Amino acid sequence: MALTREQIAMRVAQEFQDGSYVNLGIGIPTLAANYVPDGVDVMLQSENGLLGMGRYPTEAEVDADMINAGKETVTASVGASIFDSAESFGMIRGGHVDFTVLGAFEVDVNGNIASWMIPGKLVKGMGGAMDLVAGAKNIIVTMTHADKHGNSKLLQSCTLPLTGVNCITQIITDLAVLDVADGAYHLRERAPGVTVEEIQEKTAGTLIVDGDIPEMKIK
Amino acid sequence: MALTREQIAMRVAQEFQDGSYVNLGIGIPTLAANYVPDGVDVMLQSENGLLGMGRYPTEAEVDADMINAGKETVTASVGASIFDSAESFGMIRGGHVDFTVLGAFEVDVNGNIASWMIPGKLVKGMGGAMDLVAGAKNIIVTMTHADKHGNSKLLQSCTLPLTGVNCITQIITDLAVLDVADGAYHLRERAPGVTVEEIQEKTAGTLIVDGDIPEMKIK
Amino acid sequence: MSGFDKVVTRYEDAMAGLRDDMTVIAGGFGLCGIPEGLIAQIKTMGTKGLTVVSNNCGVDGFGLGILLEDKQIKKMMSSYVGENALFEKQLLAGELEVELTPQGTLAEKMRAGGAGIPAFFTATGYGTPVGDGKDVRYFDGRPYILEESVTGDFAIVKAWKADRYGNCVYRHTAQNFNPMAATAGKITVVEVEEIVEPGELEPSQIHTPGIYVDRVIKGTFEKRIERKVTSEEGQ
Amino acid sequence: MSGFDKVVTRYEDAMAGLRDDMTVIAGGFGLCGIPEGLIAQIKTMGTKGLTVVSNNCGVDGFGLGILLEDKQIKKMMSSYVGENALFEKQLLAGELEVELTPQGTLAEKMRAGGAGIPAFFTATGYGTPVGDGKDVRYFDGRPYILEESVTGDFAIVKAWKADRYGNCVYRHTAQNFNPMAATAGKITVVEVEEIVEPGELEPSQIHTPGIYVDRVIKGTFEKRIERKVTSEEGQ
Repeated sequence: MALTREQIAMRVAQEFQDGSYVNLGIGIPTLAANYVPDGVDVMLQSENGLLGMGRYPTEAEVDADMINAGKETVTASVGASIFDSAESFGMIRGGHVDFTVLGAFEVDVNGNIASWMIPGKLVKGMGGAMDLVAGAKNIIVTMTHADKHGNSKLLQSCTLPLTGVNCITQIITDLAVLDVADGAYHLRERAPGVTVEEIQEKTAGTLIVDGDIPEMKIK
Repeated sequence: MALTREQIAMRVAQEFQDGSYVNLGIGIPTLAANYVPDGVDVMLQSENGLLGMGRYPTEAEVDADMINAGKETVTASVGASIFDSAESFGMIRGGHVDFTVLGAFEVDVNGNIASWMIPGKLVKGMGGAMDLVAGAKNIIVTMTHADKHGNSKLLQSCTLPLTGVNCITQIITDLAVLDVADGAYHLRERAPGVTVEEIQEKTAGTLIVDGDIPEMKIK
Repeated sequence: MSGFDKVVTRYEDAMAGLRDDMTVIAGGFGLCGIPEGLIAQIKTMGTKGLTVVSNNCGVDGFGLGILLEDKQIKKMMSSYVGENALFEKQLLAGELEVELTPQGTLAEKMRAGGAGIPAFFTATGYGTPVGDGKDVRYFDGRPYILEESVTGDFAIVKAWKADRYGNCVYRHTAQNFNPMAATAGKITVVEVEEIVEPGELEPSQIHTPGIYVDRVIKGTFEKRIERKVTSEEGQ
Repeated sequence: MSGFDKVVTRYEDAMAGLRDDMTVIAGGFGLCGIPEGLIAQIKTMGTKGLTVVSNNCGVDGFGLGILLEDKQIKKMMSSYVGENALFEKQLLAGELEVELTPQGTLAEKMRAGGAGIPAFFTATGYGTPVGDGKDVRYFDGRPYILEESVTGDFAIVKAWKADRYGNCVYRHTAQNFNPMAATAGKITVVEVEEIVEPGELEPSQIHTPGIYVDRVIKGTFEKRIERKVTSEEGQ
């Protein structure tokens, strides 16, 4: 069965290692912070200039000067640092952030990603997404495998304007975990109860299925 | 009569305006800090990362972590700020320092300056001089008008490797104050008792003498 | 040190010299750390044809959004311009131009502008519409695009505290784009919550050295919150 | 948060992984703010063929100068290398290579290296031997040269205090090149006067966020003064 948003987030969180610096995009990626495994500590980077993003504030702690990149009120965790936007993106672009997790409209077998612009629709901007995909050591894309019309989002070649090229290395969808390498998707895990055939059918780009594909372990 | 080092420094200091940020090179330029006119306050920038360089410390105040660009122990003045070398040179290169005063081996009518390298002699490095001449709003060169053999240092074209091009706007020597513009030296002031003829004779590059040339006012 | 006293008390003086068709660089991220009073003064002055460089354009009725009401902005350079219906309307009507710029590139453009770096290479935006028409160069086998720096006739900045000499510190994430903006204005105006005497700020802890700052004014701030999200104690 | 605890107690562990022919970026200006114990450890290890990127090369018998004694340095990238007779001797004998780099360009090269900027344009050095062979480009009618960034296999840094997560603050002008060096090492090692617990440093006042730092070690420092100059009280 296809994973829920929460289950996708759980699977994403399994990728983090103890001591990882992680930037989480808006949506499913943000949920991943709730499912970091026991014994693993991550520090969240928020690109508006906060390393060590904490929980949301209590009513009494709310402070207009303390927000995250989604413009939500937040707190700083113990050991946090706060800095300006140039430093924040130096950190991102310079490859110091271990994991970036973000959503996408489309990806393709060359590791390209389209996530910010649909021609004909009003464009609101790319925010920090282009910097994040250009800079992070590991970029994980989270999204549903197909759109609501059933069209695959894992293409041979993106059709929408790109956010970045040759940058995506891993995709975690409601159906599967896949690596992107050598011009193909490599199926690594299936969602519980989802068959390789279904994944194959819903993947428009070249899919390599090598050996037995295990089911994801989701609590 | 030719000015002493102290008198050159006095004349340099007359250029500063109240509220000027000033970077002073080693030697005569450093002396200028002692002669800032009454009613004029300047803030000294030291390129190792100190804006608001103060006096030398007392014995009790000496602190190895508090030095200037000449590697001398110093203090910070009230209202000083301390920052890293990238910020310090951002400040310099970005044109935020009002005056840079430095010495030179040679200058020429195109505003070029040679101050760091004599071929055949061991080169110790340019330090921050190339950044300073590339960045400051006003660059004042202080030096003796001629070398010890009597050869002019104000040339038509520099012969030594350059520190910077088209950057010098004013020269204050033991004999004269000159502006550099439009491919010529423009004589502005004479040292007390020094004739235009003597200056003419000791200036190898094109010298324009326009009207009466007043004597410098040195206390 | 009267020559270094940058404090002004009237907003007219703070923004004196702003003219039609100038470029204004503004600090702030969303509604966090924005120079509310300086923006209001620009609205009062009615200056038109402005190019505004800022990560966002406020919201309807607050922040830079109020400069849209009388169509004072000709062009925005921003990374994200959602949250603003009037912006959308003027954009669709062709009354407003927008140059979308990746957030990190925008921050770096401001820093470079202030630091005498006219252009730099970045991988950000290569192969995307942002890279269209820009010079491409390979370093270590990877393609980068050339981005030029930005400077403003004015920079408007929000700091927490400044001393009379213009040395500034920022509070929490209200820092964001403000320090870079401060370096990139021909005239840099800082609006602060508190003015202190020189010497009160620890020299090594100053975020923006006073050399970048031309005018300091004490403001009062509404500090509107865009997305208030709270949690229960201990969560 | 054990995964973020970067404290090591032995210098062997602090510099573990340093091999012959690697590049080391070192903070410090003259003898101010130099990682004395890390330099001593490199001498102890006897690593050869090093390329060292640092504003200066210490003095005879102190600072980076001690790495010359056993000819461990193959090449220096510095802005000024006076004050060192052994350096001069090895340079003239062709045993040591030096790439003289303007001080501001050196600082910017380190910052760019850490910030994912592979190259930038600067006016510094145009028309001088520094500009020889480098790309020239005009912006607003003024010529600039293209300078490439620098990164190191290791960066060695001296901070005043660091917490266990590697967040650092620097003291006075001992800051200098250290923050940029910290960003530019594949492995960044920070030697400090004091290790504090996470939370003790004010987040907005941290100079180097811990994300750049791999190892932290507490050292003891001689802090030799190169030019002690004093004045009478009140002068």
